[in-house]
Amino acid sequence: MDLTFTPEETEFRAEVRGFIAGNVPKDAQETLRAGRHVSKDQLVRWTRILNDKGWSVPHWPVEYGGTGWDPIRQYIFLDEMQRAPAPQMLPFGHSMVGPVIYTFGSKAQKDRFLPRIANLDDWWCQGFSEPGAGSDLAGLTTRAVREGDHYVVNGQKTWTTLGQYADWIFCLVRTDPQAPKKQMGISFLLIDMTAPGITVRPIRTIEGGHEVNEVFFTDVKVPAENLVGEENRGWDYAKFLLGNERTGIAGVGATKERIRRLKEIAKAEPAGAGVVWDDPRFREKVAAVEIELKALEMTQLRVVSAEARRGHGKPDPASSILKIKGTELQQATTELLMEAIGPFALPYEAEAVEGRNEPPVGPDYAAPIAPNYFNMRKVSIYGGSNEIQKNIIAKAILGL
Amino acid sequence: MDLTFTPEETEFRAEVRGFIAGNVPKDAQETLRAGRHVSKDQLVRWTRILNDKGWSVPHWPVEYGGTGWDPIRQYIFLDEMQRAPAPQMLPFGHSMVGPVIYTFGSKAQKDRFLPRIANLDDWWCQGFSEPGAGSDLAGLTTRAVREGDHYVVNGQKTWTTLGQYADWIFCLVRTDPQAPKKQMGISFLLIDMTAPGITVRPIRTIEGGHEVNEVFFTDVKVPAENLVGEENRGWDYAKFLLGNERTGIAGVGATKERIRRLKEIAKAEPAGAGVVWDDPRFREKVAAVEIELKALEMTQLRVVSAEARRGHGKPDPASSILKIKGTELQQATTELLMEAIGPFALPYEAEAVEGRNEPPVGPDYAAPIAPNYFNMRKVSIYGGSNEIQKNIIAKAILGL
Amino acid sequence: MDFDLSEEQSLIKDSVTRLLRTEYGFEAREKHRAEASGFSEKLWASFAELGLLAIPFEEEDGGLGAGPVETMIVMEAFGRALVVEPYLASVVMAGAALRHAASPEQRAAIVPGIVEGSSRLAFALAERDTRYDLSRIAMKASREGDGFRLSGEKTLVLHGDTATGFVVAARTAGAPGEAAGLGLFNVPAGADGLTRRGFPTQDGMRAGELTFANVFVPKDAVLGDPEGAWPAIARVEAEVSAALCAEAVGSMERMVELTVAYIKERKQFGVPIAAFQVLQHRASEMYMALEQARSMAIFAAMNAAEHDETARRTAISAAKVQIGRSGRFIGQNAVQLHGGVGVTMEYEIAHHFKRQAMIDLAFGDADYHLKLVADAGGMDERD
Amino acid sequence: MDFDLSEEQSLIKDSVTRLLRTEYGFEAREKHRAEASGFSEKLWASFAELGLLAIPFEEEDGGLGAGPVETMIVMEAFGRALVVEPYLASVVMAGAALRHAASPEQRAAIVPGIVEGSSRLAFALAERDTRYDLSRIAMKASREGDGFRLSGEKTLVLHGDTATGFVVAARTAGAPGEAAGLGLFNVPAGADGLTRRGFPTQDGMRAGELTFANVFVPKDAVLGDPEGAWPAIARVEAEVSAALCAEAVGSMERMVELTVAYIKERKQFGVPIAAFQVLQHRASEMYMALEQARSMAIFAAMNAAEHDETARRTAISAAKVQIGRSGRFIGQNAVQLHGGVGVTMEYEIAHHFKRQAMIDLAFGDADYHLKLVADAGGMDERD
Repeated sequence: MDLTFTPEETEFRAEVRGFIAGNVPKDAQETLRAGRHVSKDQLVRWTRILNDKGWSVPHWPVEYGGTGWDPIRQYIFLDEMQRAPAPQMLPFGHSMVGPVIYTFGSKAQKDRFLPRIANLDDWWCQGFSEPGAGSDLAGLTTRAVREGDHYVVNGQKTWTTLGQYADWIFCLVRTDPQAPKKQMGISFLLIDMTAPGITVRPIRTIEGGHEVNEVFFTDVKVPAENLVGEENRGWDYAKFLLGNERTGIAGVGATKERIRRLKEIAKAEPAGAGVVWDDPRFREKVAAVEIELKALEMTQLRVVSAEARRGHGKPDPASSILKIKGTELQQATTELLMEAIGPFALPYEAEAVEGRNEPPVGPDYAAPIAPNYFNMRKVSIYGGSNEIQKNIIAKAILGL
Repeated sequence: MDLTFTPEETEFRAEVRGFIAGNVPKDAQETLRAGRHVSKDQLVRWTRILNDKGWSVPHWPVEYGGTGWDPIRQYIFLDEMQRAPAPQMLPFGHSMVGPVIYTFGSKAQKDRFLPRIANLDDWWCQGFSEPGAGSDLAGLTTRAVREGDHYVVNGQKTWTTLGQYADWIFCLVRTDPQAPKKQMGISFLLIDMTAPGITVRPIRTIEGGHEVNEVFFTDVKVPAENLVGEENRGWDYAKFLLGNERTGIAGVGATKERIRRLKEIAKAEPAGAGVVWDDPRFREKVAAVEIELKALEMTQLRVVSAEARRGHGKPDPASSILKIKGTELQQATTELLMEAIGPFALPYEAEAVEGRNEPPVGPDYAAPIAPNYFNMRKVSIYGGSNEIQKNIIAKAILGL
Repeated sequence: MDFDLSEEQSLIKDSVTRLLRTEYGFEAREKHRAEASGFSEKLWASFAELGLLAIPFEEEDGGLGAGPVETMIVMEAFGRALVVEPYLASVVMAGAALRHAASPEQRAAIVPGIVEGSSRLAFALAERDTRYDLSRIAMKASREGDGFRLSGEKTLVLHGDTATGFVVAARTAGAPGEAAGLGLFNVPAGADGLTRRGFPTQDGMRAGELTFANVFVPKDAVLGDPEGAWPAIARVEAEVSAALCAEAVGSMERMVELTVAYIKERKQFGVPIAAFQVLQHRASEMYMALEQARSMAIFAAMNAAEHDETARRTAISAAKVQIGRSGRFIGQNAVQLHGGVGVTMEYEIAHHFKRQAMIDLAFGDADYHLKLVADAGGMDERD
Repeated sequence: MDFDLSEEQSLIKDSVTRLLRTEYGFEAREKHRAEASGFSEKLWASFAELGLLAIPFEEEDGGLGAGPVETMIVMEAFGRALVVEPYLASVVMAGAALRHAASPEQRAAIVPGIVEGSSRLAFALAERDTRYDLSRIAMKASREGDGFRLSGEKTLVLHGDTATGFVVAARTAGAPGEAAGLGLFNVPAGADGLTRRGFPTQDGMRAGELTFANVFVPKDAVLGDPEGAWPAIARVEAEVSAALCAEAVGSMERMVELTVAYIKERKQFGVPIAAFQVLQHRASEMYMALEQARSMAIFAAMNAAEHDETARRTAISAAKVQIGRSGRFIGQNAVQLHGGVGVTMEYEIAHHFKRQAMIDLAFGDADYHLKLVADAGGMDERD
């Protein structure tokens, strides 16, 4: 048992830190530091810088553009990305459909899609959830009927994150409604968002932003070559995909960065004769979060280290802890920001998270705080709600 | 809506307070103030003083020795008893079997038992729980077989509180194992603890005390006249009994008294250059408990007031809130006492709760604190665990 | 001790409830918000007709002479419906300032306009550095002849964008943080030198920033002692906080109701999600948090008019602690149990969640008030 | 970064685990406790044979030269079995005092006896007013010739009733609360003027009160600088705290295991209570609390030997916070899920619950350490 990073790992961290510091677009970094969302353009620019370096899809196999880093290096890379802060890769191409394509896709699919994902030439979105099927994903009803060399798709997907920018959507569709189990009649289709019959309707989220969408399919023709793997085996690929998105799920680095910002604001915001940070009780609340975060970081390292030992690709049910604790701390830090800013959480700027035009009401760091607190309620709901994660721990780890 | 006590209610409170202050045995009061248990003798003496005054069973019908007080006066009386502090009546005769007897018992049973309960001439204990039936009370297996003019009882009861002192035990026994529902074959028997075939085995509880027992029945003969009500209707009487023990379940007065003691100790116990109470964070934790307690007190008054309006005897499912919140605060205050006393919680005195002989290790108020913390874990388990209470709220109030 | 409503109180409750049932569904509310002033002038007129605008004022001033319990009843109903009209800002808050500071002549001049709905005052109190300490006011009122000149900035003035006038707190003496030296001034919205910028708030209402550039206030617009307004400000704070507690409870009650209904209806894995015990218990805990909050809103109403400042502050602080905690617990879990739809603008629940957050941060959040209670030695030193 | 055990570490773990499996079931433990010294002398000899008593000492002193990770392994196993032998008091705590304060000659004279099991030292540190601030020592050591005279009282000395000797902290200069002016002294249990009173502890072990009436300590029994022992005391505190964290984790692990087994087996309403989702989630939360605690026990072991005092203290404090909170959560819920049997002496779970409570209160409870972390500016100022 050696509980320190090796000199090589420390050196690697320094290299990553240096590269990010020297190359991340400064405007994007500022945007993130202010607690705002990066634009599509900022994300694309940064992805291409990383791709030029060969680091845009580090966890992929080397033959498809990956780095060959072990899980600990991947962890360090992600941690540095979150702490810099640098824009994080959206998961949809990078961690979701990319690995599905290189694992189950045809040669043609790999050749066509993977390089464009690595360079963010194609913006992907996810078509899994449906209005009637949230946590019960396999209850989906979107139909795909094979007609000659294409499928005809009808139905509706929802919670499609950033679908308004998407070039492609990967969908779970029902191809065999008569299958004996509902999981058995599902296929995995790649669909061009410009295909006739697709309509995207924005859903305004709680904080007022446009982050998710409904996507409607009316007689959409999808070439059969866009089926991934075998027909009616889509559920297997979906399970692979969902079990794959593990590293960084806890968001430790991002939470550290948010705590940095929290301290900065608490040291600036007036309270009584001094500032918010003067209150020992406030500092204790921050310290309590930092301690839990340190514990989570250690837990994450243990999971990553076990993964390194066990070999890639087997999802560890312990990663449910990372999801639950990680999202709890993400939420706790947004709550502390609310507490720090106090009454100046009240003004609503329509452009608070995306950027703004008018002079602010109150301090200029105030505007994104309430929207982020509101918006961050989603993290304990999505990606398998925290209740579902507790079911997983009970069943898969404790045998209950 | 008038949110103050009426002058008559205030006057009543003063009368009760005065009577308790002038009459409660001082040794018993000291024992309680030190966080220790009163002895059987102390309890008997105080009960008889109250009975002479006509106040030992205030909630009973006047014809059996009750006072005729409305629920608010009963609440005030109990609150003053807890805050004095004065020894509280044990529920077993007073609130459990007493009301069952005067509601469902025969004239002979009423004449024989009720006056002796009011004067604590008979010490009663409860024979409901069995090793295999905790929260699932109706799963009991103790058998009573009718043979001529008596029943023959075989089986085992457990968690029999203070059964070591008891003259009588009231038991749920199975008289019809063939009944279509398990609730339908149960009867309610009054059993003389001196009857041959009864063995009492002490259970040592977590803090080292002897508070509960197992009671074994081997061919115990019970005269048929000791059956309450009808054979096989015992479940109805048990439900009545369990729904009856509402007033004071929250223990608001006792928790107030414990907070008083907590503050006293925190102001005495050295910490750093001063005392524990100097720490603003500690004071905040106490204040947080006091606020919740104030809320609970108001909630209790609302329940009591609604009961006064609705008439006696209909249990209010909202009293599950009183049970849950009340026990949470009982436990929280014992935890704060642990925090206040700190390292001096460590020494174990065999007689810590009952009284002691040796000089103490550390301050003389330390010894009962840890045992009380340990022992108080029971309150969220017994009387329908807090999980069961949440089921009740979900079902009976929210319709889930 | 009697928790039943009197006949008059039942009447108020019934009439408000009836009005809101017909006029204040979730979609109607969105329409009210979309009007130019950020609320419905028509409904404001209905409030006036029902006498709601008259509730806290003395009968001699044209009011109903009712008290904190009646305000609690109205605010609770408003909380359920997430009413965006400026009742809290104008009737409760500015109204309390008038009641506690203005002379009989001033009240006779001002209150009837409020009661009939033609004037809507706002209370301009907070500044950049005020946070939760209302004595921390820097804005200067300098004597000029019989009157005063006001200069400085006010912010976060609830409904300050559309108010017809303002009660303005400004300093005639002393320094920020001192209770002494504060005065209250009645300033019409159109006063020379007064400019304002309106902005929307996170919870779907509106507020304003005010800039006073040497605004003249004549003698008869000085409300009470120009150096001794603190006791009045403290009473306003207590009353508005108690009203906020009641509003929060109404909103919590609605959230519990919506959540229970939602989980009964929403199916996953072939059963209503209400079948899952974890969600049943969560709902039970939400219900408990609601009832504890309701108890403390009543406690706040009981103590809002308490004369002893320390006792009043401690009681109100205790209520704010409970309301803040219950509101957060219920709000967060209501959203969680709604799942995805809980974090959209399209469902009512998110709007309650946001309102709860803003109520907690208004006049001091739960932990701020916990500190005040602790500093006062706790809850039960007195009896 | 590698969380696997080395071969030597695996060996230690296996041998301890094997020994405890055969010798330390719940009933065997009750027997060990019932022996005259409050623990099993026979097992102590087995610990010596296995080399456990040698773990932290340098090889040149007859030890194994192992570090905090090896201590963590042993203490975790001890925590699972609720070992009552004085390993923590003697090997970890008094041992650390010797390692950090004694001269090579003193170590050569004392350590071999510890390693072979014939001498069991205890560390006499706490006094009536010490609480969690170990600099708050009042007991006087007055110079007399080459040596010192000790007068005063020590309390809560773990296993002080049966120790063969003591490391005693006393003040040669300065006032309680000052780090400077403290010395450490090696005092045999039979020293003239030293009396002791033993007492049982809540968690089934034993401790003692010591009275020093002018006890003479010769020069060669002064451990290190008689005015400069603070750095050694601080290191002892860090190491014993880290060891306690590991012990707590072992006990938590056992509680989770026992609770999961219990709810699978215990039937109510015709089904195992593990069928109730609320209990499943509670068990999951206990498991999470365990894993977070385990992570911080590792973190404590990583930092126990850190040279920078501030960094070390902050890390240890953070671990104590997590361990205290996890231990309380797991302990309380383990008891709750066991129902009635959870609050009896007859089941193992209650004993773990009590041990957790005592670990939390040893060397500072969770909230005390939270304050220390906050006062140090939090966790992440350094990198």
